[in-house]
Amino acid sequence: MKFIISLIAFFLFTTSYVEAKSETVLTRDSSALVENQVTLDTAKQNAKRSMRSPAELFKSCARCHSIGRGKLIGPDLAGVSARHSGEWLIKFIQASDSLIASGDTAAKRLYEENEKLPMPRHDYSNDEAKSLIDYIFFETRKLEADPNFLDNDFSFAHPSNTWPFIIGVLFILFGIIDWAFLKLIRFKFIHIILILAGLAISGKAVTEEAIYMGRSQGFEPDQPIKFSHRIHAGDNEIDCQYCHTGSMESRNSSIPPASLCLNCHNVIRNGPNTGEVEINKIHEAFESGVPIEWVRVHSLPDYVFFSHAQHVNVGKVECKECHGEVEKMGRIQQVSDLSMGWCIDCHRTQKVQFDNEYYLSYKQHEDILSGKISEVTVEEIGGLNCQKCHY
Amino acid sequence: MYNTKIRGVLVEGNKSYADVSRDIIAPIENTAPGWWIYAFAIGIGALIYGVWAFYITISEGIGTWGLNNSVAWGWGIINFVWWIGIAHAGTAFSIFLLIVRQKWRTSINRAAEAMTVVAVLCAGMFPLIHMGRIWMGFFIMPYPNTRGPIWVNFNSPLFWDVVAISTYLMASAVFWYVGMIPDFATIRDKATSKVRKAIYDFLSFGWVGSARGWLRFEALAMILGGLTAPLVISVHSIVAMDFATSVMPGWHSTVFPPYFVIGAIFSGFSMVLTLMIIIRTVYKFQSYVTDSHINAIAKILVFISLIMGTAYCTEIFIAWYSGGEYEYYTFFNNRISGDYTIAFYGMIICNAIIPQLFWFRKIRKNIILVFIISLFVNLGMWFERYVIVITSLTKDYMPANWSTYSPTVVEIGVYVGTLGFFICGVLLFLKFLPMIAISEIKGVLKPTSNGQYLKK
Amino acid sequence: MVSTLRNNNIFGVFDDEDLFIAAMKKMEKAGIRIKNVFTPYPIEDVFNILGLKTRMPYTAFIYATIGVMLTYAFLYWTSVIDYPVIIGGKPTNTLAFVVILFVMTINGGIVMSLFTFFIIQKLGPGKPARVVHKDITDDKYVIVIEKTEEMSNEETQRINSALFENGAIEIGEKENVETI
Amino acid sequence: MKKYWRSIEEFEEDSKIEKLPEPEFPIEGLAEYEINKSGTTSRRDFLKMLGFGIGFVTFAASCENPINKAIPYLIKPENIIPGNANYYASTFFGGNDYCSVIVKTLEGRPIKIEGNELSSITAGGTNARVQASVLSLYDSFRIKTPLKNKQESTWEEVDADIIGKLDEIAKKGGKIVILSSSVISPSTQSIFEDFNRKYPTAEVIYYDSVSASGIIEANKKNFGQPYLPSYNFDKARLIVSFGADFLGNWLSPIEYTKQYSKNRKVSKTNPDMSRHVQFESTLTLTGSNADYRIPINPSQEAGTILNLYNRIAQKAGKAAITAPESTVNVDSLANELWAAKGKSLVVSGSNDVNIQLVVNDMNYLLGNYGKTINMNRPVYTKQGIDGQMDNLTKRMEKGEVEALLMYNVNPAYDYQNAEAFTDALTKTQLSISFSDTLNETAKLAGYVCPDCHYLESWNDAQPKRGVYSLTQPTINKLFDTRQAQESLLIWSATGGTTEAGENKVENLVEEDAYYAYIKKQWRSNLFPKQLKYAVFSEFWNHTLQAGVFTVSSVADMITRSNYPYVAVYSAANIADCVLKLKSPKAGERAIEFSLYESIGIGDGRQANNPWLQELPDPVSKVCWDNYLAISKTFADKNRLSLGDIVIVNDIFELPVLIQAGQADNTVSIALGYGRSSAGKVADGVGQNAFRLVQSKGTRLYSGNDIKLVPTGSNYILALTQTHHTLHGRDHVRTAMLKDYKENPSAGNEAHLIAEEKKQSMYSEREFKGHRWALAIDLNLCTGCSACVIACQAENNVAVIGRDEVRKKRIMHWIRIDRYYAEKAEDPDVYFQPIMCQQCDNAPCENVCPVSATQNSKEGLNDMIYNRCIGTRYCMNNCPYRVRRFNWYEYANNDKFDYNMNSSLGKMVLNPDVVVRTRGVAEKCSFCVQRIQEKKLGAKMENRELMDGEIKPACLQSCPADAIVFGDRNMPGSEVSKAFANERNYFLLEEVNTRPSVGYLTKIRNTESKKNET
Repeated sequence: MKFIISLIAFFLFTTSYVEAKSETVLTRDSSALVENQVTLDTAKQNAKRSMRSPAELFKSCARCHSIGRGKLIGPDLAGVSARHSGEWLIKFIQASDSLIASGDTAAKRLYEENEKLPMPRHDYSNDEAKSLIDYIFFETRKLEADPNFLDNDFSFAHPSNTWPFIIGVLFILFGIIDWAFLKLIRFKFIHIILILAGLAISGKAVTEEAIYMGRSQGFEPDQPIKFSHRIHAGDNEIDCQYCHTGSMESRNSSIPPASLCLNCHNVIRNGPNTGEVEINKIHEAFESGVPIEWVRVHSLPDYVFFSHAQHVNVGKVECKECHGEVEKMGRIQQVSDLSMGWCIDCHRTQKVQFDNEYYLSYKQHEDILSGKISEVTVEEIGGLNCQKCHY
Repeated sequence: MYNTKIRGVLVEGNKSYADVSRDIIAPIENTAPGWWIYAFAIGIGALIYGVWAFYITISEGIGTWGLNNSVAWGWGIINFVWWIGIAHAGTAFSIFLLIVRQKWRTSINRAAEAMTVVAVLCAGMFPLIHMGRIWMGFFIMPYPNTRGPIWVNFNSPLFWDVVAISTYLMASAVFWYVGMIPDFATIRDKATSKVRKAIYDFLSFGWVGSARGWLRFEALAMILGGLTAPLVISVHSIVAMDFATSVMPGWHSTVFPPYFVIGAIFSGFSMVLTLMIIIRTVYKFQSYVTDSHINAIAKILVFISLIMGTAYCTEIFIAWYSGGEYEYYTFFNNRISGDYTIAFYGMIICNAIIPQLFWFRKIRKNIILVFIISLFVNLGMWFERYVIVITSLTKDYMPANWSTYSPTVVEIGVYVGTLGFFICGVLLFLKFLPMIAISEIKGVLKPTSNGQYLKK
Repeated sequence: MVSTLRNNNIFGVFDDEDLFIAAMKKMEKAGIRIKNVFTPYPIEDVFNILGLKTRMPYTAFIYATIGVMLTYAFLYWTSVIDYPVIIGGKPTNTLAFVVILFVMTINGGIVMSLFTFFIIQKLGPGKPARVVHKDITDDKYVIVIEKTEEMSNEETQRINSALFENGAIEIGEKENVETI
Repeated sequence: MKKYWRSIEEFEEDSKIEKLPEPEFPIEGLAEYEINKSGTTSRRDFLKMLGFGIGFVTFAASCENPINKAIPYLIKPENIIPGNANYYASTFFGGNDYCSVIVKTLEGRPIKIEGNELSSITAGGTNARVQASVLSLYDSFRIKTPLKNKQESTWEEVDADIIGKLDEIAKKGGKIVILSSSVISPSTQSIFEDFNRKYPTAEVIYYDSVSASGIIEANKKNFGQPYLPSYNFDKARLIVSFGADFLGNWLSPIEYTKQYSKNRKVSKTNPDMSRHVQFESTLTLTGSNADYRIPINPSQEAGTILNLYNRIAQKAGKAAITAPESTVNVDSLANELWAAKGKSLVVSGSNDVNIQLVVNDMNYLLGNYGKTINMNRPVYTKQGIDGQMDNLTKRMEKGEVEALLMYNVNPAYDYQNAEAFTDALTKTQLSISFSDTLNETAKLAGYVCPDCHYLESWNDAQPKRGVYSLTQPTINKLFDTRQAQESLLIWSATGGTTEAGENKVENLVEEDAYYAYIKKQWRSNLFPKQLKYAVFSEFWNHTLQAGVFTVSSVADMITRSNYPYVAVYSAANIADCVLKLKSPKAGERAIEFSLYESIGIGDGRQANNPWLQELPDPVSKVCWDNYLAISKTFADKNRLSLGDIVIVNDIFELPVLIQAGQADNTVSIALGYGRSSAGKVADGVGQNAFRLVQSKGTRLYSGNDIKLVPTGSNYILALTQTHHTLHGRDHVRTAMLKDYKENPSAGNEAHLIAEEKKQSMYSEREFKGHRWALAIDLNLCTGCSACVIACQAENNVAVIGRDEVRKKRIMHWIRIDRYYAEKAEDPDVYFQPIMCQQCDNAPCENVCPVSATQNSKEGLNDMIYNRCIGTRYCMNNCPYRVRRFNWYEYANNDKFDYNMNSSLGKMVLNPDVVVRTRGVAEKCSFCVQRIQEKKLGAKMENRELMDGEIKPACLQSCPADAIVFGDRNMPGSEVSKAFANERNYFLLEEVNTRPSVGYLTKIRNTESKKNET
């Protein structure tokens, strides 16, 4: 759905945009007039002055109309472009009375519904009208936009161990104190049980914290741009490799350069949730030359060497096996804890793409032929050797 | 009562049981004498130097030591082995003499054990501080982890060290403490001040000396003794394997384990001798630590020093006889001659020659001389470790990377620090714990004092 | 005054080992059940007279065996099954285990024997000492005989006199003394 | 090295390569502004470091990963894949070393130099100085903006001033001199010409710190050609060298090593090798590789040569000339030479014209011209005529020179009487230096127009006639510098007096004016000389790809007048030469001295490079200093011992080093040290021996009037090896050629025994996949130490400084052990490169308590830094002592203020290899990162790994091809062949460590042990 909307947006936008360009051309020198496929009269009108911004155009509309705040004098304009066709609206804006006069049913009905108050004419050019319609369209979209569209409905962050720890300590303290002084409980073994239990609980808490130290499972930082993988990878089903080009050929899958974003966002200037705001950041970065500083989510310690090419290209490992269901994430989140144990576990079980010509010289082939083993795991070709990753 | 033949009088001066208790508890009841304060101050001073050395080593790096690419172990390991050797005295005394039912050990073993525990602690510091990344030291523990899990290397003598030495520390501490429980009870009951009573009450674990208690107590003593005896052997054998399992010429030798164990007991006994002589003089314990004790230890020392001498000769002979050129070079060109002759001959003289003086009764009787000789032995044993560690490393297989070694202030500081720690530890023991096993003395008091002791 | 609810004991204090031993023998003969005796140091004869035995040596042996088996299981699992690594061309199930096994055997024996001792002897930090006589840990020997409910006065008399005749320098009554 | 070949489409990209590394070029100006203001690196470099995927300054110890930024390119350059390296062909030229190289860049940072195998000259070889040149790029001492009277200035200002002054001088006909070191770039030369066209009073004078004008002038006399000939050591069966260190520093060492090693490779199929006789006073690299080495004092050289000449002349039927009697008997040598007519080569390192004339004549009589010496392909790497320089100084003193432009020269440091020059320099109105660092000369110059480092520059080169190569930038300029050529273009173009309009100023100020100029040059000069490509752009792109272009001799004929050299040979009057050669009168035994270039520092132009400073001299094993090398007998006579400080000629003090093989009465000092203004690394290291150079028409680097006064004080030299003999051990196994011919395993009997005795408690291991192994041919290894620096660059090996080296803590992963055998006065010298032997039964593995080192399934001995806790047990238990320990934190530590302490210097680090933290052991890994890279590459291309595809850094840098690496399990792989070779043995086989590194015995082409020829 959102995909289609954005397509429409894309279409409308491009048309207006392109012609706006031609417009400026005209204003610059009228010699281009001949080539340009624009009717003379509009040309004349606009030769006088360049195009006005839809926002300021809408000021005059705002006297009688609101967007999404219900009917004023005129009807609520929210989603008007869905109710009427573009041309119709343009006509209606430029000269509603003549349209009504022309006996257009829709126009008539509107006229009826609104206490027969005719909308005054507006000297808007086609393009200004178009841009105005777009403006209303996007204003409408903003109404239905979801403010926290980035939130994920799952988190892999480990639960805090603070309370277990405190509880455990309390157990121990009570056990001891009661044993020594209060003597509320008669049987000593209860004290012992209390203390042991306390030790167990707090101990578990401490060890877990120790394990999680330096790990960032469930790490989900706010990024400089409100970028949603849910929209790009999920709704629009863009392939991972389209943006993360490195993953097939290099050690790092590489965050896409701004230029790559612009492949689409040159034309898609308006997001469904944030409108132009976020997308403009790309353009600003691109124009100012100040690069976008993303917060790195998946980072391994420096003494670990990891190659995406090895895993994605050669090993044919699915992205999601490590990065989880990215297409369901708004804000990107670290799904696996990226601990050594986690790597090792996979290396123990993962099957090698042994049909790769590269492995011809490996003697495991003999074992396979002799039926000793059915397939080769990464471990068997040295996947557990330290210098596979540490050097 | 054990039905063993008792030799000679073990406690002189017709002491009654009460006397025994009073005498031995006296230092604890009384305030610390002046010499104690001074000695303790000295100990603390040394300790502070040590702490500084530790700080430098950890904050700046092992580079502050005199080590290099060829000689990667220096004073750190030398002193580690030295301390471990000394740490063998207590257990050697208590255990072996307990097993062979030598009654005369009773007046010495407590102090010896205390010494052991402190010495092991000193020794334990060196493997820690000489690690390049002490903050990663926990890697050496085989605990389940999230790195695979990846385990430690069970082939490594260093890991064996960790196991053996921690066990040894535990065992000797237990042995020591359990032995003290009845005496704590005595102190508790004799204590005059409330505080002290409370403390020793806590320490005595509620011991009251009931028949069953004594029965089990003795059983436990025998068990601990029996189990720890092989441990004593194994600990230093394992330390010896640090060298024996390597490929370095002069290290790679099967004689090492027994040779090290004997060496350890040698240094241990001499250190006991040193300490006991000091104690008996400063505390006037001549009646408990009698001349015959000193005499006995001296005799043992002669015997061991003979073994040591033999060991040295064997090594050199084998180096020549085996025809291994590297081995030969190490012994003949880098020990008997070469840069480190001082250490080598120091070792020979102090360990193999000087102790031979104990053949003479006169000298055994002369406490001063005995004391000096015991010091010589300690020094000699230090030289031995120096010779073994340094000479083999400085000139090994490939002449291109031969080098020399000399320690730095920091390294020395670490050693002095441990000495300080030892002094403090022993002094605290003397002040606050029964330095002689009261109950055991009582056990041997009557039958060994010709039956004619006075009731009071 | 003596309350009949609590268990009460008669004790005699001796200051000579020989008298003390003799007294015990006599009283045993006289059929007086000695509840417990306290001495400042272990005395073999006492154990014989009271016929006390301990099984700690056997338990120690069992402990050691457990220790060695657990250790080997651990070593084998870690370095052969769980994460085998090639170290200096040695097999993963290596001879080097022997050293560790040896030490851990001892370790197991010592630790567990120790705890056994503390548990069966009910010793432990902070345990209040129920001292029968203050010189018990110095130079006195004490015999304790339980004074039960149904014990008639003359019986009590008999015990007291027996103690006295056998050279007890002090005789008294004391409640809940250490029984083990 | 297939990698730098890329598809035709990308060719055009390459020519623009210097733009590519820019993630955000729009605000490049800002970036450079920042650089200029603060000497530190700019945000741009900062980004390079944090550039996505590379946190390449790494600390294994840190266990938490902080929030770090990931900064992608704004526009990803076409051919940069973040994380993958790009390779570009380029050219290094400096001092003696011409080398065609491949530059490895990562995210636009050059991080490693590798030899270009396509070059017909160096053929993939490099040497230490070439390898280290990449670090000089990141030298924080480089000048960051143009300077005017030592004040920071702008190019506009400087240009305006200079042009003004030049014009003014030119108007009144004042003399303008361009003082330059030898220029091998045709384009640069033609730029000089343009400059000359604009300022007719300008002239160019070539001046080489270490000159070869002796040979040049001799050749001028004999052939009318003022050039060096090209020598073909590979064609010579008998090489006689008089003090020419052609494997180390003489003329073109890399090239000669390549050639030399061709003839030293013996195998059962071809059991012949050249014979090499060396007469020299100081034990050089070349001398230590010679079959026969005869130590002689410099004064004896003439005598010896003349005697040899006489013997030859007799055989050739020429009249003998009166010659002083020689101290060594050269009869048998003469016979051998005569026998090897046309297949022999006599060279002399002397800079004395007369000696060179005699040598030329000798070679002529032996008919070596056209066979082992080729005058048809003159070598241009040295063109300086010393006379001109002396002359210039005089003129300057007279004030005849108004303007002096100094390009690539540092006379204030390396001219024999620098004082005279510096005084004279003040007499010039306008003095301009193009130096890229504020060196001794630049300090005195009125204007400093900093040149770019060669990795930032465009250039071309013609090291010898008809052989061309290109230099292309591999990184954007780090500082506000400008190539000297561009400056000259701009200055000589202003008036637009030059012909075609294409170098008007406005065209020139744009970045790559010189690039355009070179292209123009090549289009007009070289494009016609080849027939392969029809379109220039194609020709250009291919050449840029390959880095080299050789004019086929045919084409050469067309353009250049080519004449039969023998015909034009006009023998000089030898008798006349004899008169000029005054050999010392009998009885007079003044102490003689000889100056030489050290392998690391050379003539000192890269002295500020910590890698080179810490490179131990292959022979003396000293680093971080130069010293006075004396012979044992001399030492005994004067009661000197190692490190005793001696005052030399009342000029400076130097510690002595007792050097085996040193000529008795001669002391030797290395040049290139004693810089006073080279940067914080080099300043005050050693003493400047250039001040001892004597000028007798040509600059003589030896003499016989040196005064030595012992001070009695002592100095500790940083020695990396203190024991010099093998003590009768067989770590280096040798055989004489004739024995080898009879029995291929001669000298290697011990190996056979070891193989028999080889047994193990345990079953043999099976290697199911690869089994990496490396073999070194000791007969080929010359000990040049290129591998040491290559390894250092590849593996981020730390520099630790003099004091730490003194403590024997040098970090090099590969070291070259040097052993002396036989007599101390002229020993047999053996070099043995030692890196981790990757044992199958590694002693180090057994003892590590945390198994931080263990054996991989591919036979590698893995070392895991982040697991290591630093017990150093492994170091003790390694019989080869190849393990290194991080005694301190060597990165980001002001105590070790070298390249790993500045963000600029860190840019040279290789992100594939972690920087080790304090307290962990480290060692050679067989460049496991390269193994992984190539394996991955093969897998991605779905093919088997090829033999020789994986090249560890040491192998790649080796100019002698002494090292082979590969898979032992692969049948027919080079390394498995080497292991099967009878000459192969393993170090310390008796310890049964089962190493994966094999050594091939050293073969010497001698008749018997140590007999004089």
